[in-house]
Amino acid sequence: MDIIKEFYSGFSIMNQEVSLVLVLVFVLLADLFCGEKGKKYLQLLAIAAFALNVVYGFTLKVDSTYQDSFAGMYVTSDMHILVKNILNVGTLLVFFFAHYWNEHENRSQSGEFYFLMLSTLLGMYLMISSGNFLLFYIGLETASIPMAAMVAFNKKAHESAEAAAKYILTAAFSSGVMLFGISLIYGTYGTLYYNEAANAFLAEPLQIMAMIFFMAGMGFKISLVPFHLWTADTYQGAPTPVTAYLSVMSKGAAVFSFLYILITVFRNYAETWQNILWWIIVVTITVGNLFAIRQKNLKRFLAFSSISQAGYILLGVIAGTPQGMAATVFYIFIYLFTNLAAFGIISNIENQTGKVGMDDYNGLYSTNPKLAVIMMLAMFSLGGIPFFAGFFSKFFIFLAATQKEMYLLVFIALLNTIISLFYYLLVVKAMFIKESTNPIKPIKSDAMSVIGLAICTIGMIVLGFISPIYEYMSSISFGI
Amino acid sequence: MMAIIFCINGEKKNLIRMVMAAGALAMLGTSVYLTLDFLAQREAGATAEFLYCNDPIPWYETLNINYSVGVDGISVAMLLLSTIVVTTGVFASWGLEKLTKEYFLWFLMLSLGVFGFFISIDLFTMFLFYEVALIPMYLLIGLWGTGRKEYSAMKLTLMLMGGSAFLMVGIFGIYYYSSMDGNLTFNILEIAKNHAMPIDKQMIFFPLTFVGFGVLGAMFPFHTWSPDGHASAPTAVSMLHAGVLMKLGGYGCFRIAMYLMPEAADQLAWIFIILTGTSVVYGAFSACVQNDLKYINAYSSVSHCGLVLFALLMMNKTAMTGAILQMVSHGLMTALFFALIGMIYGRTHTRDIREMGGLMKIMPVLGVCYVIAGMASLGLPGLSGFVAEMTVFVGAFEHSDLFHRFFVIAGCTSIVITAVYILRVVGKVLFGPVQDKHHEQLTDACWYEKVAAFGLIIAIAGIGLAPLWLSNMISDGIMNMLK
Amino acid sequence: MDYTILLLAIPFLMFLIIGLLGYKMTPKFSGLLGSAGLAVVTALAYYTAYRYFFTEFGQAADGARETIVMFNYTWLDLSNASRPDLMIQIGMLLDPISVMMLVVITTVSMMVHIYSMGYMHGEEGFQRYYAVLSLFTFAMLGLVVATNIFQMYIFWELVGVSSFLLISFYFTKPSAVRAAKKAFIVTRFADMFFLIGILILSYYTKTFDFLKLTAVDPEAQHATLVFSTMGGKMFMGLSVTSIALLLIFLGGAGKSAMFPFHIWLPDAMEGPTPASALIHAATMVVAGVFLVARLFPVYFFEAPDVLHIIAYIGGFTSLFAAIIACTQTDIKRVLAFSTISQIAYMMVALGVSGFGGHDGLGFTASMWHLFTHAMFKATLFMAAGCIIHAVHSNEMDAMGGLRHYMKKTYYTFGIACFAIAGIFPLSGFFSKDEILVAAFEADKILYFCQTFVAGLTAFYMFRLFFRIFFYNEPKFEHTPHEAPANMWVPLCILSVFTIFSGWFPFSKWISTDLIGYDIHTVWPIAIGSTVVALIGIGTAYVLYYKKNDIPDRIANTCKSFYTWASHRFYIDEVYLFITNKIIFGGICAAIAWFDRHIIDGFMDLLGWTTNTVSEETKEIQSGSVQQYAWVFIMGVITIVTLALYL
Amino acid sequence: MNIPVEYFLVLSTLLFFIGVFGFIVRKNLIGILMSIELVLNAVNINFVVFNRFLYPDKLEGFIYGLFVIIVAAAETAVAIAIIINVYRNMKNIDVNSIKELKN
Repeated sequence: MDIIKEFYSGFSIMNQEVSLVLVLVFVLLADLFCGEKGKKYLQLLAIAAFALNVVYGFTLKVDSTYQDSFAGMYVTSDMHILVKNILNVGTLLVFFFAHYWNEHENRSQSGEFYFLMLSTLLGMYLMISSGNFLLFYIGLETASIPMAAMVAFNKKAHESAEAAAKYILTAAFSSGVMLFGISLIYGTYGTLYYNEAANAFLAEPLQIMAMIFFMAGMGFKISLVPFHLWTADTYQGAPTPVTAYLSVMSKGAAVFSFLYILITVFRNYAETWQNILWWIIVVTITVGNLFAIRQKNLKRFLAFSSISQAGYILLGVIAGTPQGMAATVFYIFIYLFTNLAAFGIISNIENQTGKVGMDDYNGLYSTNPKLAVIMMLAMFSLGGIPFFAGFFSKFFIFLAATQKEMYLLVFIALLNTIISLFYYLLVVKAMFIKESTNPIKPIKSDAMSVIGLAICTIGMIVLGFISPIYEYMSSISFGI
Repeated sequence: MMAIIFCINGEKKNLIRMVMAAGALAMLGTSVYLTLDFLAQREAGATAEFLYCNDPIPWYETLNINYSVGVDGISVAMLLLSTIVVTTGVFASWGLEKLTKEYFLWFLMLSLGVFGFFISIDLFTMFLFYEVALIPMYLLIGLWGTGRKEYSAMKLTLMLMGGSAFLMVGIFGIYYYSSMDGNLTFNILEIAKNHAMPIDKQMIFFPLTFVGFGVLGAMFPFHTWSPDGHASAPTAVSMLHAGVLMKLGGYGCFRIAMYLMPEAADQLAWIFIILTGTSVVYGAFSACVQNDLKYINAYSSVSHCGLVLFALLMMNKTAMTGAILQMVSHGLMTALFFALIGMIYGRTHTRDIREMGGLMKIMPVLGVCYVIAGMASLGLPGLSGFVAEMTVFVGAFEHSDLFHRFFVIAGCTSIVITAVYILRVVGKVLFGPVQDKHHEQLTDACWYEKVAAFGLIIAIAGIGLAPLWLSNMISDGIMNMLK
Repeated sequence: MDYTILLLAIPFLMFLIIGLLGYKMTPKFSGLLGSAGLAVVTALAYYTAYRYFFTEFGQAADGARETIVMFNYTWLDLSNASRPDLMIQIGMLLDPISVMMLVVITTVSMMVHIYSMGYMHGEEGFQRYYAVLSLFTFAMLGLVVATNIFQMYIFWELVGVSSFLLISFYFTKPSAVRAAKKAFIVTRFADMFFLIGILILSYYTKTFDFLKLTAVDPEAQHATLVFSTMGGKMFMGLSVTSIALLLIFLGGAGKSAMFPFHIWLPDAMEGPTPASALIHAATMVVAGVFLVARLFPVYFFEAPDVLHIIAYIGGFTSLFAAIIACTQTDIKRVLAFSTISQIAYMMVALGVSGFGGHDGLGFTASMWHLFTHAMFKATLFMAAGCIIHAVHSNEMDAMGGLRHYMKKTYYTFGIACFAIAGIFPLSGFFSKDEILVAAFEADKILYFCQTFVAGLTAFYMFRLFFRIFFYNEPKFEHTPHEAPANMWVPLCILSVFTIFSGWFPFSKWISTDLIGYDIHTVWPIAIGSTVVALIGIGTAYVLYYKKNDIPDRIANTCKSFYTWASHRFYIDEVYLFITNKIIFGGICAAIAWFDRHIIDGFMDLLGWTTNTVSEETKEIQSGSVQQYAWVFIMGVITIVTLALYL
Repeated sequence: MNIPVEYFLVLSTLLFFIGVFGFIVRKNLIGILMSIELVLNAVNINFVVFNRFLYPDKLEGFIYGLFVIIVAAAETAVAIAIIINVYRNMKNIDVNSIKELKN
């Protein structure tokens, strides 16, 4: 009897997951039972329901700094909740941007769209707050399998199918590799619980090898070089809302859980994984930038830029300190608004004109000043230029890295910002400076994306100046 | 200010201009008042290193980032310079028709960054404003520029960003060595007070910081953004950029690199003396054979700004005072130069001195102003250039060893070379017979151009005739730093 | 502080008023305004001179003259820890030479102002001309009354620029522009040495102040006080003092057109003739002499070797210029070279002078010659101006027999010629005679050299005289006429000075140690020089009184030498080669190329490399999912290997 | 009969790399999917063997194995669906037919 009570009491700290599941089920049922004419309300319902969930998420707080249930299978803390809330916000924004697309190109399966996306979100929740490799694995797959379905969403298109195939194959492959690593971890540590594993530490090569296999699996999700090659193709092929979701949400969730596992399970190998990450970061940032320069398709362009951004994010991870964690989460938070703003513009224009080439954007300012300005803000923010939020997040993440005396690494990263600034400015140049013979016609964006863009813009501009956010993060962050 | 402009509908160009002019004049008034009040307080014996310091508004407590501002003699001088140049710049770009609103918005952002940089005491805010001042250049040049504008704009932005990459590492270093007892700070004064950075670390971070600012200060060999950038920038932008923005470099070298890492500055000075000494002569020489007016002035800016850094590195009161004076004077006269070049270009549609001639007859006012600017630049007594250069040379002569002597004397030769290229331009462009018959029905300066030019000339002559108050104000700041 | 500040204030105000508001005034009014202002200044100057020399105002207790600092404002503070009183001040120092210079400058300037109203009549830019004249007067006055060497430098530069503006007055004439540039840059080049000299001097003596610099140690009549600190610091074999003083002299040489900086003066004649009279004959060009005189005690006690150098440079220059003058055909150029040669005379005098009492004769003589020369050379130039005004040409061939047409000019020119040739009883005789005496006492070689030059001077002056006023008349396109009154009146006034200024008791007024003494004409030397002068005149008479072929025959006998001389020994060409070919063509072009192609090229190379790499590496992203997996697994294996075995 | 643990590990490792090899060389998408299954089976063997030999008292390994199998099934289902989609678009399931997106 006690066992049962304890079992159920385990759910008591899983509020977010539970509420999300509720929304999930609601959407599913609504999708089932609303007829053809109900479809048009379905989206609004789904978004509203999820919005409620988002709001609810912000009310949550754990009374102690760290709680777990199911014997440490599930872990949570203020930081976990915060990260989930951030993901919630991102997802909501993606919904806003996806609305138009669902309305016109994807009428029939809009329900499935929301359902799948929410389930991936659920997977990410589990991945983030897992205290055990089993739950972690389940969360990971829950996050990635529906994602594959979503990448394949518009069935007519070649590249969508190709992208999906590449994604699912690489995902399966990488999860195989990661599982191999996990199995070795199990073999060497003798446990799958993070906190126990942390103590069962014997400096033997097999453990290091296991760690590296595991890191490879994570590297696939965060798309670090050399595990990044799928990224560009999938981003380009997938429907733009899905790409946005991939580029921010799954990346953010993966980064956080990666950081969490590194500083708990592999705490004693800090030396090793810091050296490894040092090189991975350098390669990632550089390759991402170099490949981004030559891109003409904006979605592909942003894919590579997001690769290099992932490198920057890891600068916070490599420190492994509380400050590092705060900087990382802050960076993800800012990056979410910035990148989603860019994708919002792109999807907006793609939906209405079908143009994604950089040359199509020539002279955008003359026809669509608002969109152009927001895009410019996003580019500047990605490039890390004040006053936009990107500057602050970059500054803090570099600060976190230098805390560990990694001046050389930071210097290389900074030199890379020059390259990145170069290609971000290329977009600005296209929109503002270049003239075009047939510029994009003036666009009347739909209400939802207007809301989304407004939120993103406000976020990009003001977030840097509102210090309490970062203060809060650093107050609840933890590290080695 | 930006808000006001932003609210105005872009069609009402004149209204925008009015607002701009009003705002700029307001700024000018403020800074003049600030200067007077500052001097008054010094008279009254206010001995604090920085005056008007607000009590630091905590921003990011955990990182100990505050918003704290204050001014000392040097920054007051710089603010005065900036406001003058901004105001005249507004008038100089009065005739601009294309996208006026956006233009002035970026222009304001630029000036905002500049002001913020000069008044901030906190490294973080300082760096923030620094970058704020850098980025508008891209669009200002790229959109409203001329010639190979896109190339130049990109080059300029990237090179300056490269500089700030060096700089940022330096700032992190300073931050993490900012105090003995763990509580790190970004506040310059506290860092200087704690003076906690060990010498071997200084040897690493001083060059980074100095080069970082040196790029903006157009230090050889990092100066090549300057000719192209200036050549393609619109008038007011090259005014503000050469006049004020390049001063950020010198100011930063002084206020951050040398003030916070004195030992390293002392030990590594020789390297940078070689570089800056080179750029003094080098810039002057390469200005002699340019044919584009803007290139000539860009190179002369390289030479003059080189003199600024050169004097700073001498590290004694007189030389440093001279350096700041040189910043002010160069700011004013180069702004005047670019304003006039813009006006001439706007009429003749060429900047190639071989295609012009006898303009003095056609547009006497511009001609006379140009001659005055030239005289200021070649250091004619009674104009600001002379004051600055003499102070620099006398101060630099304090070092009696052969190495310093050599470079100081090399610097002295630059004043002759300056005379050469200035007179070359004056002789070719203003004097002599009219080259191009079409030029003969060109008009002379119109009212707003006159306002811009005369404003600057008055400032130049004012400093040139009565330099004492300024140099005292500055040297007072310097003394506080040297303590 | 009292009325004397007006000496500087008024001309400056005139400059501002005419310069800023000139375009509103009628030319006539602006001219009158300028002249009126200057008249006041002149009056003040004379009054000052009167007070200084003839009242107890200028008398020190021990009968010596007193050096008075009327006022001294700090203008710029260059002090620092080790040099507390290193300040630039603007002040007024009255002592015999500065007072004398006041008189000279104001007189000549006054005359020029009046004269110009006639000469420049109807020129466009008349107001500009007067504005610059005022500026020049201001600068020159400021220069002579300077209380410290830096103030002198300041006004030195101002003088230079106003000279530039006056030479380039006809700025549409390329030749004028070229001449102006040349003048400015050459003097500027010399000023650089001046500046460096000042820097060295002030570094060691810790002061700019003339009073401190020239203060003579009362006992031990050798070192001036401030130099005791400098000890025997040597640099490249010379003591730093000598180097500093040499450099300062070079600055003076630039302004005073000593060899090798003389090249700008002849070209400077492109400017309006009255301006040449004022600037390039009477006042500015003697600034160098004045500088050396001002620092004379320093030179004498601290760097006698430099003083010798000065003397010999002076000697050489005077000879050199005199020879060239004999061959020129442009009358203004002839006058220009004679100016060079006469100033060199003064330099020689300073160079050979001693200190104290009668030893200081050279000093006195040079100042005296400065005075007289200013007068008669101004006369000559103005007369030349009248002539050019009459025949509209500078060339001798366009002249001849003018004595019938312009009497007044003829007489004044003649007087001036006799004066410069040093014929008793005109002023030139006395001053030149004293110089020769001083030279004789100090250095025989220089004495003979200068005597010869005196002969040459007489020769070429009268060559000029005869060619202009006698000789055969060319056919004038319209008959020459006498100049208007406002042009010949100043001539007459100046020639009065020319006649009588020889009788002033200069040695009573001006001496090295400020104590007056008596001089007596040394008859053998006087007669000797007169004879030489007469020979010169005679030769000129024979050759040029009426047209004949002797000159050409002489020219042909020593053809090569003649061509060299008439081409001014090709010094200008050498300079041109150095500047154009070497500096511009060589250094500047090379540096510019280097900058564009190497440094800038490097920056572009960086960008290019990045782009190329990114283009070249595109194949890595081959699109084949299997290749992705391959890279993936290889990455894993590599990392494992590195992590385990490194 | 008792086979030392090393043998199993060698087996599993071999299996893993065979799977990887297959993934890289097979031209047929289904084949690639099957080689992924090999990899996962290698993992399963690991789990089970570790559990059986090293930590016989707990069942984590077995459970994990089960989960892997289940998830793999789901994964395969989606993968198959996508491959069908590919087939519908490209009319074949040759891996070289999905090389459109590159560079």
